[in-house]
Amino acid sequence: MNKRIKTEIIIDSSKEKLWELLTNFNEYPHWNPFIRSIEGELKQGARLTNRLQTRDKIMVFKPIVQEVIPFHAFSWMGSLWIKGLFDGRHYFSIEEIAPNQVKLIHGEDFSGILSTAILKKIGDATRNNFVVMNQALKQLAESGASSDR
Amino acid sequence: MNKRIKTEIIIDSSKEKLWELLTNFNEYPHWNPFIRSIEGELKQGARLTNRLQTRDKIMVFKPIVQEVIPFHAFSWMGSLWIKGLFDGRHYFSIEEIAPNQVKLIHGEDFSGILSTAILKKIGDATRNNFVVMNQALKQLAESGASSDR
Amino acid sequence: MFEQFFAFASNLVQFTNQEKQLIQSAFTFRQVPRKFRLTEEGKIAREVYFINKGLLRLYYTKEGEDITAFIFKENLFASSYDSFLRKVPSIQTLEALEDSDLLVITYDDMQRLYELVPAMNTLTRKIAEQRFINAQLVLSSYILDSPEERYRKFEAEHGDLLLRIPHYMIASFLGITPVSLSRIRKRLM
Amino acid sequence: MFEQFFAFASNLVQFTNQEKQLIQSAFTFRQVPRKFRLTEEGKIAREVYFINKGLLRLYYTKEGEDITAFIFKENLFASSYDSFLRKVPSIQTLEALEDSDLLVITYDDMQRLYELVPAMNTLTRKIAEQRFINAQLVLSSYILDSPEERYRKFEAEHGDLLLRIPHYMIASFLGITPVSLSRIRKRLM
Repeated sequence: MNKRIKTEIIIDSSKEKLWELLTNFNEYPHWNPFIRSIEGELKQGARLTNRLQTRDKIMVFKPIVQEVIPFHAFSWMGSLWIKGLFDGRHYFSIEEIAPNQVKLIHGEDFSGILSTAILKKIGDATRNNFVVMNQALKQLAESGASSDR
Repeated sequence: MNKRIKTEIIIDSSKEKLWELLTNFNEYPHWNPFIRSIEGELKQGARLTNRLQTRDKIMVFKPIVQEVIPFHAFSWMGSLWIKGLFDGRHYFSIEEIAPNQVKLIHGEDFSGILSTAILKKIGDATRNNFVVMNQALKQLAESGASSDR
Repeated sequence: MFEQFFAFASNLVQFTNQEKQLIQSAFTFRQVPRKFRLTEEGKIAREVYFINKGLLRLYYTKEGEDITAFIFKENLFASSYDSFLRKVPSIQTLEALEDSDLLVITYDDMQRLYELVPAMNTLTRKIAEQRFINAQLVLSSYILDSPEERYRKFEAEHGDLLLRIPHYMIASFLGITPVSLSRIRKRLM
Repeated sequence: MFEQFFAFASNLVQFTNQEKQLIQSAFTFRQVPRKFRLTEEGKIAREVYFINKGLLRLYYTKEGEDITAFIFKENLFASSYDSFLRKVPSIQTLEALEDSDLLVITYDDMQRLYELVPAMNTLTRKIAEQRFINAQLVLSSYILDSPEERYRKFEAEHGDLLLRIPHYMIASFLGITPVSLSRIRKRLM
């Protein structure tokens, strides 16, 4: 079993609407308590600049987009310092349950020689950050605020 | 948990009658398919000469009586060749369940450096012999044949 | 999210830190709203749920009416376990009665966890024993007690549930009609 | 005497030879006659029984009548398990319906065996899962099926028991009167 964090939340929203909210990085600073901002293009191979809120400070990561399947999933791959120490594949995926209900899957698979030690320290906090973001996204999607750009 | 064999059988008999049948060694050749004969006195410290039926031959053991509690229990301690290799404390115990029903407990506790290896070979056969004797004793006790000496 | 699970488990079995990491990787944290169905009647239940927060109800449907088989609350493992174990279509529905926070594990991950973390066998054995005791008490109460006694026992053990769920669900769980339940409650107040 | 137990267990778990010896030392082989009571209502059940041969019946007594809770046959573990696990007086009686050959283990020896032979946890877990499935099927049948359907299912699964035990015991196990059972049987023949 690989080291992983996997969180899910049920959201009353169409998958199209949720996809729009989730991929509209420009709006992140307005609602996202975890990923405070993303610069870059959501396109396979592109490099992003992500500012993540941890307990006491903002950390900057520069992962590379791995995969984009419109209205369904996207992921990026990032490393701490250099590849092989602590690498993470961060992913979002949307599953339709009913015409206006979806399951958001938000997780990260970890590898690298330091991953066990680092996860022991920050695993719980990281999972918690994922959940905080999931809940904020659910609130945004269900609040009735239009997502029309 | 020590190495042990423990078998039990419920017999419709008074404990006095069963005690008589079980300690009347002179009668063993007539009914006992496992312990074919016992010579010696049932008294603490006495040496017995027991002839045991194994699959294909009669084995002779010369154990020493350990303990005798009239109408309740007796035991003897024997060794294969010399003490410390394969020692066994063979015991019988009678528990009254109702005025005319008892539980016979018939077992042996093993010790010695060869006990694991030897029991692996003969454990099942030995247990089977205990059970065969238990059943014969039950039949004898319940058959209505008088036990008056 | 796992503090609660590990606090609960620590009463039954000791996990090493490495084992805890394996467990954390095997479970998914899922938040579901009230009325969400985790297992549908007729479909195979592929997951088991540890309840961090919330209530799940397992029920049968017979001639359009539902009959409560069990109500799971915090610190219990819930599932349509028969369907889960045998991989056959469930004859029950498992539904959230409140917004619920769950730790979810699939059948395959569970089997892998039994291999990697042998103490999980001990945990499941002990949980199964507890569950057996409870089931036995419920069944015995069905056979030996009057409806009123059954209600008293339920109230003594699960008084909190009387405030959290509709009483008709409790009535069917106790095997009495909603009208009788309401009469019994009035008599006892 | 243990061949049967190990054959049964080998479907669920692998024991080493050393573990087998520990198990053989932990269990007592006991032969009991028909009608012998292994657990009395009101007394603590201190043992669990693996049935090599024979039948054991677990029953409640209510107003002088007995109500069959379960009938255990060969290759099952039987006990008043709630009393055994919690060390409280049993509310059921466990009685042999036939001359029976049993492998017996006490509570304390069982705990020691869990320590010495960790695979025993896996075995008990898997047995508990099987038992859960069966209990679930019985309970579901109670809720969803007609008496006739319940009888049909019992016959399909345990047809041998119809020849081995008095039918009034089966009737109370199926939750129907002996008269109804006999009517159902006539109708189906």
